[in-house]
This record gives sequence, C-alpha cells and structure tokens, in this order.
Amino acid sequence: MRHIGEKKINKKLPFVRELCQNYVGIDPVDEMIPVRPVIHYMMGGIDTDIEAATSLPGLFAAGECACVSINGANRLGSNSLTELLVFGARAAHSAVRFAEQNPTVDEEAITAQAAQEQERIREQFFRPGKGTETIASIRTDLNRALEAGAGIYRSEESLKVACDQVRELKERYKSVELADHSLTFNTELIAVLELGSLLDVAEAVTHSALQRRESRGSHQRSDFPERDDEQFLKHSLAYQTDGDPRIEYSDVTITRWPPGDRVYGNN
Amino acid sequence: MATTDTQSSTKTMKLEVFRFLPDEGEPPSFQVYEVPYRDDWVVLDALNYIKDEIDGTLSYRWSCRMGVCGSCGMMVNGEPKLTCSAFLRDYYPQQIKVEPLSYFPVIRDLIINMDHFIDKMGEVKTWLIPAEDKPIEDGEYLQTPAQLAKYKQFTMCINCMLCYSACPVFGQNPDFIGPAAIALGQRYNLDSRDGGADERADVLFSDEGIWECTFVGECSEVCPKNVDPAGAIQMAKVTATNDWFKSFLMPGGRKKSGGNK
Amino acid sequence: MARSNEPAFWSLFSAGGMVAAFLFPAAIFITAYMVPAGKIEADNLRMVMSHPISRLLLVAMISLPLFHWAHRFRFVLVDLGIKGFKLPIAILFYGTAVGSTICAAYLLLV
Amino acid sequence: MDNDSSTPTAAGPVPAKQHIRKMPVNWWLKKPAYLRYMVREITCLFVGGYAMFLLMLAARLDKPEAFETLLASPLAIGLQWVALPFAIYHSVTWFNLTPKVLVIWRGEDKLPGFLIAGAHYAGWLAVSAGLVYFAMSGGTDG
Repeated sequence: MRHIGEKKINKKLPFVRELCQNYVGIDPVDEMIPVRPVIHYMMGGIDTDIEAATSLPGLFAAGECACVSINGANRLGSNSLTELLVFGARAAHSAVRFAEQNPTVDEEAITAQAAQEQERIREQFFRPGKGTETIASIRTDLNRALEAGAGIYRSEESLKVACDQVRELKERYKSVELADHSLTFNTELIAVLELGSLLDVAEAVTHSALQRRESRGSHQRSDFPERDDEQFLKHSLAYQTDGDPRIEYSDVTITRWPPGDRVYGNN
Repeated sequence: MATTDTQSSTKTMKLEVFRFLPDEGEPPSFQVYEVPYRDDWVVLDALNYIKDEIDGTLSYRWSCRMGVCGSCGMMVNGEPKLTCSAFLRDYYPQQIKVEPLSYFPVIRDLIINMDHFIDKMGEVKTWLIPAEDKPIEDGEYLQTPAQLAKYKQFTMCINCMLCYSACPVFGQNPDFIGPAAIALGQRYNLDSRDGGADERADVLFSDEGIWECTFVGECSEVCPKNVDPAGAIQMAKVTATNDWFKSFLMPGGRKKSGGNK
Repeated sequence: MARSNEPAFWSLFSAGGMVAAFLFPAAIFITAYMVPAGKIEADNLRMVMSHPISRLLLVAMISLPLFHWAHRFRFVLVDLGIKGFKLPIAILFYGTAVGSTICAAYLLLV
Repeated sequence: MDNDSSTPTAAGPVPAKQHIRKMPVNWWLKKPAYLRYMVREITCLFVGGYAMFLLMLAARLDKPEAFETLLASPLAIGLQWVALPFAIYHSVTWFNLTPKVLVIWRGEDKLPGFLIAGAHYAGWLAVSAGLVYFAMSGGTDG
C-alpha cells in the first residue's frame, strides 16, 4: 500500500490503517502489511428466499446467518453486512405480514414449549457432577478438526476424517458441564448453546463438502480441482437426521454474472 | 486454548478482576487470576483464557476482537478501554485491574446495564430523517465529498460507551444525554440529506443535553475511533445558541434548526 | 423536554472567557507589577482608565468575566457533588454578575 | 422467570439487584486530566475576583488618592500575584480549546486546529502588548 500515499490511505482505507497500527504495530503508509491466510467465517447459511423467509413458516433470516445467495459461492466478510440493509428490512416487513396473516397464537402451546426447552437446558447443563467435558476443550478440538479437514484445501480423505471427528465431538458435547448455574447474564450458557450450533454447522459443512466433488469458490478440493457445472451448479442443502445429515441440492438462479474462472488478472 | 500449547514461555501475569454475582446477594469483590503472558495478547484474550481454563463463571461482553463492535469496553487500570485492543505488553509485568465501565449500573461481573444509553439514542433519534421523501424511481440522494466530510468523523462511533465512562458529568448525572448520543445526533444534523435537526433539538438542546456538558474533554481522549464527541457538543452549543438568538429576532425562527450544513 | 434558555448564559460565559483570556493576564501584569514597580504612575493609569473608550472597555472587563465566573462556578459546585439548590445558586451567582454590571455601568458611564 | 420488574436480554432477565457505584467526591483527584480540568474551572474564581478588583478601581476613578492606595495595597498586590498564573492558565486552556468550538471548513478539509489556536495566541500577544502600551501612554490622551 506504500505507493498509495498517506492522504489517500486516510481517505479510502482508514480502517486498514487503524487495524495495522493498533494490532500489528506497523503503519501501512511506509511499511508493508504482512499477509497470511486465515479461516473465514461460515459462508453459507440458513436458506432464505428473496423475502427473507426460511422453509419454516414464520422464521425469517437475514445477514450473516442467512444465505439468500446473491454472492455465489464466495460471500466475503462485509457482503453479509450490506445484505442486512436490504434483507434486514425485508425480513422485518415479511415478519409483520406474517403476523398480520396469522393473528391468533396458541400462547399456551408456546409457553409449554418454552418451559420444556428450559427444562431440557437445565437437565443437560445445570446438573453438577454429571459432565466431564468443558466448552473450551470441545471448541478447540472442533477448530483443529475443521482446520485440518475442511480448511483452505480439502480432499475426500481429510473430509471423511473431519466428519468422523465432528460426530465424536457431538457425542462429547452431551457431557459438557457448566461452572455457571446462574440465571443472571449467564454467558457460559450462551457459549454452550452456541457450541451446539457450531457443531451442527460444522456437520453441515463437512458433509456438504465431502459430497461436492468439484472445486468452486472457497471450496477447493485437491482431489477435484476443476469446477463441475454439470453436476454441481447447485446449492447444497443439509438436513438434520438421526444419523449423518442428508444433503440435497437446489437449483441456482444465474442472473447477470455466470460463474467464471478464477484468474486474478493472470490470463 | 489452541494457543497455549504453542508457547514455550512460562511468563505469567496477574489480573485483578471485579466480581459481582447478584444471585448470591454478596457485595462486589475483586478476584485475582494468573494467566500466561504473551506479547500478542490483549486483555480480552486473558479474560477468555480465564473463562476457558480457570473460571467459567466470569462474565463479560465481547464479540469481534478487532475494535469494531464496541462491546468489550471495560475499565483497565482505571481507564476506559476496548479490552480487545489493550495489549498485555503495555502493562507487563504489573498486575492489571479490570472493572466494569464506570458510572453505569453493574448487572454482573464486568457487564454493565446499557439500557439507559440505548434509550437515549432513541430520544435523540440517531437515525436519518430524510429532508425530502422521494420515490425510489427518482434515484439516489446525492452528496458531495465536502458534504460527507462535514459529518463523516461522527459516523465512526461504535457505541462502545467508553466516552460515558470518561465523563464525570455523566457520573454526577446519569440523565445527561452524554457524549456518544449527542455526537450521533450531530452526525445526522450535519448530514445534508437529513431534515430531523428540529426534532432532535428538543432533546439535544435541553438541560439534560448539551448544556450539561462542561467540556471536560476526556470523552474525546478515550474514544477509540477518534470521533471527538467533545468537539461535536461544542459545535452543537454554537448552533443552539444561534438558533436561540434567531428565535428572538424572527418570530417562529425556532421552527428551523440545526442550520450550518 | 424543553429547549433550554442556557444559550443566554452560555454566550455571556463565552464572551467573558474570551475577554478574560485576551486581556486579564496583561491587565494583572499592569496593576500588580508595572504600577507597584513604578513603571507606570498610578495617577497616569487612572487617567488612561478615565478615557471614554477605556470606560467602555472597563465595563466589558468587569461585567462579562463576572458572567463567566457565575456560569463556570455554578458547574464547579455540581462537579463537587452539590446538586441541590440549583435555582438559589443560579439567582445568587448571575444576580451578582447583573448587580456588578449595573454598578460598573453607573460608575463608569453615567 | 417473571419480567415484571426487569428487562429481558439475550441472556435472561436483568435483575433488580444491580450494583450502583457512587461517584467519589474526590473523583477529580483520580486522574491528572481531571485535575487539570478542575484547575481550569477554578480559574473562574480568580477571573471573577479580578473583575471585582477592576470594579473597585472603577469606583475610585475620581478619587486619585483612594485609587493609588488600592493599587499599592500589599493585600491587593499579593492576591493579584496569586491570580496571575490562574489567569494565564485560563488564557492557555481557553485558546487551546478554540479549534473545537470554531470549526472552519475548506472544502473537504477542516482548517487545522493549530492555525485557529495559533491565531488566537497571536492575537493574545498583540492585545497584551497593546494594553501595556496603552497603559504606559499615560495621561497624554487621558
């Protein structure tokens, strides 16, 4: 960035400069920024339509958790944030419409369901002496399993190992014990519920990746380096079952930009 | 922690952390934890280490770890800081004291109650109130770089509330609208597309608004994003004063407010 | 919430701060050093100060800094934790400034 | 979990038993910046005091002897010497803050603060010199 000059950097890339200064201790105005690969966040998400509706009636999703698929197979960081501007509003409008169309709510059933869920959480996490696992140990092992098996380059072999490891971790998750049993701002409880979701997402990622025998976007298979539009110009949809997730496919709507080759200006 | 096994150093550091567990009805206390010292660790890393490895009951807010989300603000050795950008190396080998943000009510441990702050944002209406509503077909609301420059600095606010914890005026009077909410009100008042200055003035220019400020200036010193709320408040005072005199010169002059865009 | 009448006091506070900032160090230097040290005759100073322009300036130098004091000191008391008696304090402080202004105007201009 | 007296949050209801921390009376001693602020605010006592002294001089404008006695009073001189550093501190802090109040835009850029403060400092010097010169011009135009 040194060739850009201080004035332009301040105007166009102030955050980049700030991050470099505060976290790496270098000033990109006159020093080079070290670049290294990192693990990105989850690029897929809850399947939604253009009105932010999911397949579950009354559930709407937008932003980082959602996959409305306007960015193809490689939705980078802040794109999900800008999605919020449009689909956040759409989700709100859809939710209002849904509430208007479904004015009666079975409050008793909802309360009962909530009570049941609270009981389940209490049973699973608030019973002292029952658990042998900690949140941190499972999360760390999940990090390692995904980094090794479903990282920047994946293969049949690595993904199979990752699938097995995630399944084991889901087993271990059943034995997590919390230190914090408070009902006041229990962040450990949030962390354990999130860990459960992490495991579900990890399972969806590894199994979808295993069955996708091609390379596309951020999914780079060393055993299938080419893109295969014949078979895989599709969205992978993962459904939870009693065993491994069931992977189905849905069509991709191509509008202005069909998938192209990754050339980075070299060809 | 994935990081613990890669480090050979055995240096450690102590953190003295404010604890408050309302369930048990006990008064607040301080608990000392010993954590590994790494020169690339920030205070938040040390807290996460404590939560993962030592004490799962320690509670605090955090999210992005890169100074953008504004949720990990705490008092570090008495100074309001984003703990994600307060490096251990700047304190080592001294013990670090970590407390919840000053002046706010404490819900638990390092977690403060921010409801009042959120309410203030609503009172000030810190959002764009279009000066003219036009249909989507008419296209964008255009703005020149010079018009953007007028308010851009104030858009950097991440609502971390460090400025409130640096503000003794807020300490004395919790109803003071306060630095961030005023700076954000000013952000929209100075936006050429906005027409809400008059709606905001009743709160911004009230006795609990800008006039409570005595220009201590520390809000701008602690701001991790260089928003300069102190400057915003002084500019608002000038605007409010002009408006006030105008309201005498021209009957009904109060109807238009927040001028200089 | 109602818009405050604070702009009136704040303008006077600011004007007084400005007058004091520009003029007071030099004025104190004159009255506390130059006159006692004999660099300026007291009577000469008195005559300079009696000039019509000086009289106008003096009214400003007395009145506005007192409003500056009244406003700032009111908040100093709040800073020190004195939160009650807001109205009596305001009346007392600004009243002092108003009274002194009238006095100065009477003494110097009438 | 009843929500009557509490606000629900992501992690459950906020209890009524919050811990409120009182502002200590001596908060301004806890941080150098706060102390500097307090000294700045306290300068108003000396500013106001000197204005009162000027009022006393004004009351003696037509009484040469009383005017001279007041100026020669050791108490008055002593108090003024105490007030002088505070008055200077007031000027310095006042001018340093002018860029925050006076924001001048030139297109996309703000006029740098040091120019605005600098202009005030230059003005201060000129006005001070002018005042001393005016006082020394003694009687010729009085």
